[in-house]
Amino acid sequence: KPSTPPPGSEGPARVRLQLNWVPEPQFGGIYEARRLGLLETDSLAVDVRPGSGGISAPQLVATGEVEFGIVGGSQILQINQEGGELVALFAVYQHDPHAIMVPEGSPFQTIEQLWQSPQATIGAESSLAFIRALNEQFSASEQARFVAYNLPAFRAGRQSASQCFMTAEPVTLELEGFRTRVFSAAKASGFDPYNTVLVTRRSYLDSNPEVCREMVDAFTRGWTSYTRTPEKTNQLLSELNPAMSLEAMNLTAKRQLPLILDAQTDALGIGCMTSDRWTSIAERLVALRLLDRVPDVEALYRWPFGAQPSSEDTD
Amino acid sequence: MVSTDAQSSAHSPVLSVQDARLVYPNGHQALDEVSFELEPGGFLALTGPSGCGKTSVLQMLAGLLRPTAGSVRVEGQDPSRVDGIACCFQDPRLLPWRSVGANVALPLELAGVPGSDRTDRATEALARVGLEQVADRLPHQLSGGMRMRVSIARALVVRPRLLLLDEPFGALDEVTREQLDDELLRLWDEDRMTVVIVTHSLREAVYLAQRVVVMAGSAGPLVADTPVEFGGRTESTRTDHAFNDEVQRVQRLLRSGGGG
Amino acid sequence: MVSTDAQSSAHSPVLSVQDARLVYPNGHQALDEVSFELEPGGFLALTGPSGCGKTSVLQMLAGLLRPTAGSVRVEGQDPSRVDGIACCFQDPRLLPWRSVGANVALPLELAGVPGSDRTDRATEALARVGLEQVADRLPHQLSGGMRMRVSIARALVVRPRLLLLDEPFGALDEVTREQLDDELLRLWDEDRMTVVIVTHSLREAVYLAQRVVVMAGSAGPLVADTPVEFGGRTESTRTDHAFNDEVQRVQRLLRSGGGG
Amino acid sequence: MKSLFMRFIPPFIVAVLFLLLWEGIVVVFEIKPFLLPSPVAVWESGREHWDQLLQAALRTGGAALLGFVLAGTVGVALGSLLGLSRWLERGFYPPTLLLQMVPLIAIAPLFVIWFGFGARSTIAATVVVAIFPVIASTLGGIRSTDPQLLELFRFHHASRLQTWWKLQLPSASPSIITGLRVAAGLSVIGAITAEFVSGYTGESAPLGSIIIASVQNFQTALMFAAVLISSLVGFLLFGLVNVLGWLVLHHWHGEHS
Amino acid sequence: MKSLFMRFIPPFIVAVLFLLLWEGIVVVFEIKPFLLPSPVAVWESGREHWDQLLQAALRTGGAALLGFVLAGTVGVALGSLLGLSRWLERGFYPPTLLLQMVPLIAIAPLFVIWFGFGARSTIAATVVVAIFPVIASTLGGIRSTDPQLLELFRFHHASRLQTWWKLQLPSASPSIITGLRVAAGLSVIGAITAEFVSGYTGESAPLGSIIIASVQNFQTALMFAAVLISSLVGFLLFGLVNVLGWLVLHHWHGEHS
Ligand SMILES: Nc1ncnc2c1ncn2[C@@H]1O[C@H](COP(=O)(O)OP(=O)(O)OP(=O)(O)O)[C@@H](O)[C@H]1O
Ligand SMILES: Nc1ncnc2c1ncn2[C@@H]1O[C@H](COP(=O)(O)OP(=O)(O)OP(=O)(O)O)[C@@H](O)[C@H]1O
Ligand SMILES: [Mg+2]
Ligand SMILES: [Mg+2]
Repeated sequence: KPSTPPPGSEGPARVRLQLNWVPEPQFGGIYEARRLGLLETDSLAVDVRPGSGGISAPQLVATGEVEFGIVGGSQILQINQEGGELVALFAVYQHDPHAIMVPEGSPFQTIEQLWQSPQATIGAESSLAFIRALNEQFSASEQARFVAYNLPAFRAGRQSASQCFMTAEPVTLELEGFRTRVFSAAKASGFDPYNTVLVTRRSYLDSNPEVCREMVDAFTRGWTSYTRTPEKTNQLLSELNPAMSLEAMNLTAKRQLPLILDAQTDALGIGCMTSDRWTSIAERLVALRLLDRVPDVEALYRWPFGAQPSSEDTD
Repeated sequence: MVSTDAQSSAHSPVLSVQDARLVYPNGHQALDEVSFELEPGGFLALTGPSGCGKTSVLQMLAGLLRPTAGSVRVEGQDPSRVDGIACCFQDPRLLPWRSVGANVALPLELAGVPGSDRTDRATEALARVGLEQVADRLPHQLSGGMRMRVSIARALVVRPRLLLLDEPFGALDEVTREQLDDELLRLWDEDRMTVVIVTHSLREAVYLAQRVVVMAGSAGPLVADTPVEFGGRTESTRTDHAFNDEVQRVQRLLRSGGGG
Repeated sequence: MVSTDAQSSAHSPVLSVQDARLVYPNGHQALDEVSFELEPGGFLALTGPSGCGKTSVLQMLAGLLRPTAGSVRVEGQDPSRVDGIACCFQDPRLLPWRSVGANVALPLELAGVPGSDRTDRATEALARVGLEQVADRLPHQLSGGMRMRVSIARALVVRPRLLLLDEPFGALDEVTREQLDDELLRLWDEDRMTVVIVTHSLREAVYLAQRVVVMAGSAGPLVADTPVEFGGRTESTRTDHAFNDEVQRVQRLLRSGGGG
Repeated sequence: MKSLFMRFIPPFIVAVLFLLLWEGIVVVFEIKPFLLPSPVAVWESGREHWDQLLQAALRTGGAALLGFVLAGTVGVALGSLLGLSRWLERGFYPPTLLLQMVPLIAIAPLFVIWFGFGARSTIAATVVVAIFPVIASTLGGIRSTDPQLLELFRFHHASRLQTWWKLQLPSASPSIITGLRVAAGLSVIGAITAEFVSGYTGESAPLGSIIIASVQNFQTALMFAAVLISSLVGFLLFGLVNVLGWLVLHHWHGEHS
Repeated sequence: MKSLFMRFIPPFIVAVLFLLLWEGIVVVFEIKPFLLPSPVAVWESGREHWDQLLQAALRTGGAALLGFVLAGTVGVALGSLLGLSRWLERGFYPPTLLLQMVPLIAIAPLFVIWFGFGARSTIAATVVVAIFPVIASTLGGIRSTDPQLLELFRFHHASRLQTWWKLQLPSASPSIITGLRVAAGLSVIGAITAEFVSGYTGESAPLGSIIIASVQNFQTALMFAAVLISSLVGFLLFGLVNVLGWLVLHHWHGEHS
């Protein structure tokens, strides 16, 4: 089991990075970094672990099974409340990719219509933060029927709408020849958490700031390069994950750009995070009764890296 | 199926075994060149050393085993197709989850006899073997001899045309045994059925049967097939001399057959 | 456990039953006020009508049943704690998945006798009952009588101090039966063990035993507990008069007990 | 009565020990709530979401029960059918195994198409998951019927149906009971897993959906509460089988005491 | 030999019929490929991803096999233990049921923490899923040992161990075999489900992960290929059990022919 050598000792720091899903453009920058050798230097050796089900990554970081992980923005707040001590280092998606999709020919023009229609059958995990936000926003009608997320069922017309990653399902379906219209959840509800966030454990951050710094650098350069020229890495990805075609990889890579790059990243740099955003996310989660109280957001993330001295005001 | 007209085949033998050979799956030859016949209404006792093949013969007559060679016929047909045969196996073979009464009624049940009628006849059959009072017990609550008597009752409950008994009274005390012997003779008189009984008691064989067949210790032709001759059966039979001499005679036959 | 010194308790009775009552779980009272004793090296025959409680008594002596009231002692102790008792149950009770030989060897196996020794003694025991040649067969490939003999061999394989036999020879032909009777007597002579045998054949009882105990048809005190008296046992015993008269006497006792 | 009371002491003791052990582990190893909450925490969140959980338990329990009963009856029927002939057995025994091995997620869409969302799909899935043990144990039991008794029935020219109903089924019943015990547990897990992919998730969420949801929101305490309640449902079914077993078997303990 | 050959004809015929039926349904009801692809399509995509599938099958199969063997041995041991006394049975039989009823997804994180990634936790999960039927059938078998034979052993002052090894285990074996048959199927599904939640690690995906991924990406044909291959693994285990059963039981068909 790889472990980090104490500062000063020889050899690269062997660390593990747990993704929360199988290899795909959502992690393109990471594989780009690996392709460029940024994850295999003489001071850093990263073992990138694809995930599955997307369930265990946050726990794994929180328990120290792995040093780094990719998790959802609100997950960080939620698991920290349950005793985890995660710190966000790099937010790939500035905006929440969660969305609601309907078949192209669907009568529904907005999420609001969906939510208030008596007939709608919506394939959505209705307790997920972004769905709750939508419920709160549109006071879902009693009749609105939420059923389990089940893509084939949606495809087969058994659901009038389904939750999705705007960068994932719609693309697959489109290449399948099934066109959809996609409504961003964030735009509709105003609840817009970061996503695909690089996290580590606070204790690890405190004891290995250098490793973390190099990791963040690798991310920055990897993502910068990937957002410009994803092709080579997409090739690599489709080999790692044959279930997803190269075509799909490329299309997804294109679609996710607006989530990764926006005015703020132009100003602060790719992967950036701000206290205001974190605070508003936390406040919204509290409003949604998914969080008891707003934590000290400063302790929640580290951006730009090294701006604050390590080990300080941790409650 | 329980009708009693044996007239149909009154003149031809009801039961005929010709040059029967039996080889068991494991290659053991149990019987060879066994032949005998029996008229309708006849009463035949089958005896011989342990392991000589008596049960095998009975199972062939019951249609449960086919001879490897030779032929076995009941009323001119393949026994497994004949109705109206009753059999009391060497072991009780009772259904452990059924009360004694229900066990006795089983053959009637399988023959589709209506319920009320069944219970009556079952109780009657149990009474014949002196067990009417335990009808509600389960088999494992009975003594060995009682279990055996239950299985006798099960054989008697259908009034059969052909009755096969495999050492039915072996586990019974002399008193009970003699009572059942007489009971059996009475039934035989009433129904004029054909009876084949396997027994190790030559006294019993001679007392009951018209003919005694003695089988050889090892697979091979019969040692003897002899009619029983002594003055008509009476109260005192079991003690009178003619009877005992006859027993002696059969005894000699058995021992000559290299028994044991 | 198979040592044969009965001297230890030579003077006190090896076996004593006092006012034993037995009531089965279903409330049926099988025994009441049963009392008898037996000296070391004694040979006792137990007889009585079917269902009178012979097996129950034997099971108490074997320590498999506890009397509801009264006491049962073997060598002065609770039977279930005594080693050196062998028992031949009324039904063979063979392990269906074990060869005949292995079944006979079972008691030795359980007593931790080394393998080679086991097989020798098992074959010897099988020879005693005339089955050495079927040692490799499985029980279901045997005839009823053969199965019974296997279970006798299993009882004889441990040279016990106390031997309990429950109708061991009921399923055997007269020839084999007499041979085994004599075999049993020889063993008894050699080992001076104590024997209790349940049998329905009074001739056998008288021939074998020093004492015959006759049980009542319904739970209650013994009908009779009588020593057997006739001239010493000889070749011709089975036919001589003293013997037959003695049999008659016991027969009368049994019938007086309202048997059957 | 007393004996009945005695029956419940041991499991009760064990349950208490279990809870103490659990609490102990959590405290001693300082296990973080998001991994394994303490029984107390679970109890708390159980109380908090009581109404919702009760609703869900009824929904899921109902489906599981129905599925279980279906699996039981159909399973015994199929198992008996396979028992009719070696050919049937060799031909159709393995395929029934498929039922158990195809992951629900693979066929869930089909289920949804055929049975729609909610209870109907759940029931169907439950049957698929729980039926094989019943088939297997029925077949096994029938195969080990005492050949001597079979001979007896053959001798009396008993019809197949008679032989099955009066001989094979009774002597298979202990084995069938065992199969049903297994099926009881499976039908609960089957129902829950089905609800992961075909359940309602809104107000009227069944246990399965609640579990998924709480997993994703790190409401571990709530999740364990839901899991425990679902297993209560399982124990209920299990108890049902035991009662059935007792009714069927207690009186011929000559065979099975 | 010939008889051995005969054994395989019926399942073969059935398999063929099954495929024809499948193809038929797909064609007749015009079922969309993303719901249920035709066998041909499945075959195609199976050939296409052959290497990957083979790799995955070996990985998953290995885990399932190991888990199965563990579940079998431990299960028999535990079942026998419970068979020792009524108190043990009443106390600890129900809890073992818990193993089967707790959804893997609920304890997956714990598993990963305790057993690390990949094979180890997959194996552990497999054991958890497959062990109960073995326990249940062992206990059931032991409980229905012929009381007369038990009496015989008691009479000979046989030790518990002797009674267990020489009497109870042999007479329970048919029932145990049945339990193992059930466990065989369960261990495959167990392994796959485990891989859903904790599987995809490193470059090399096991069957479970392939199934999940292909579900997500509508590669239904690939998914079914993976499912079929996984069930082949299951049939392999099943066959293993049958061989075992034959070895154990064939020679005393007096009891079980
Ligand atoms: N398990 C039981 N439960 C209830 N009653 C029983 C049980 N076993 C035996 N009995 C009854 O106890 C009485 C004595 O049984 P036992 O087996 O001792 O008779 P037995 O003398 O051996 O008869 P047999 O000569 O036929 O073997 C019988 O009436 C029998 O019905
Ligand atoms: N299933 C079997 N397989 C092999 N051999 C068998 C089988 N059944 C019986 N035998 C053998 O066939 C011979 C005849 O058996 P059978 O039962 O007919 O004897 P029997 O005359 O009834 O003996 P008994 O008087 O002891 O009942 C015996 O030697 C027996 O060992
Ligand atoms: Mg016989
Ligand atoms: Mg008796």
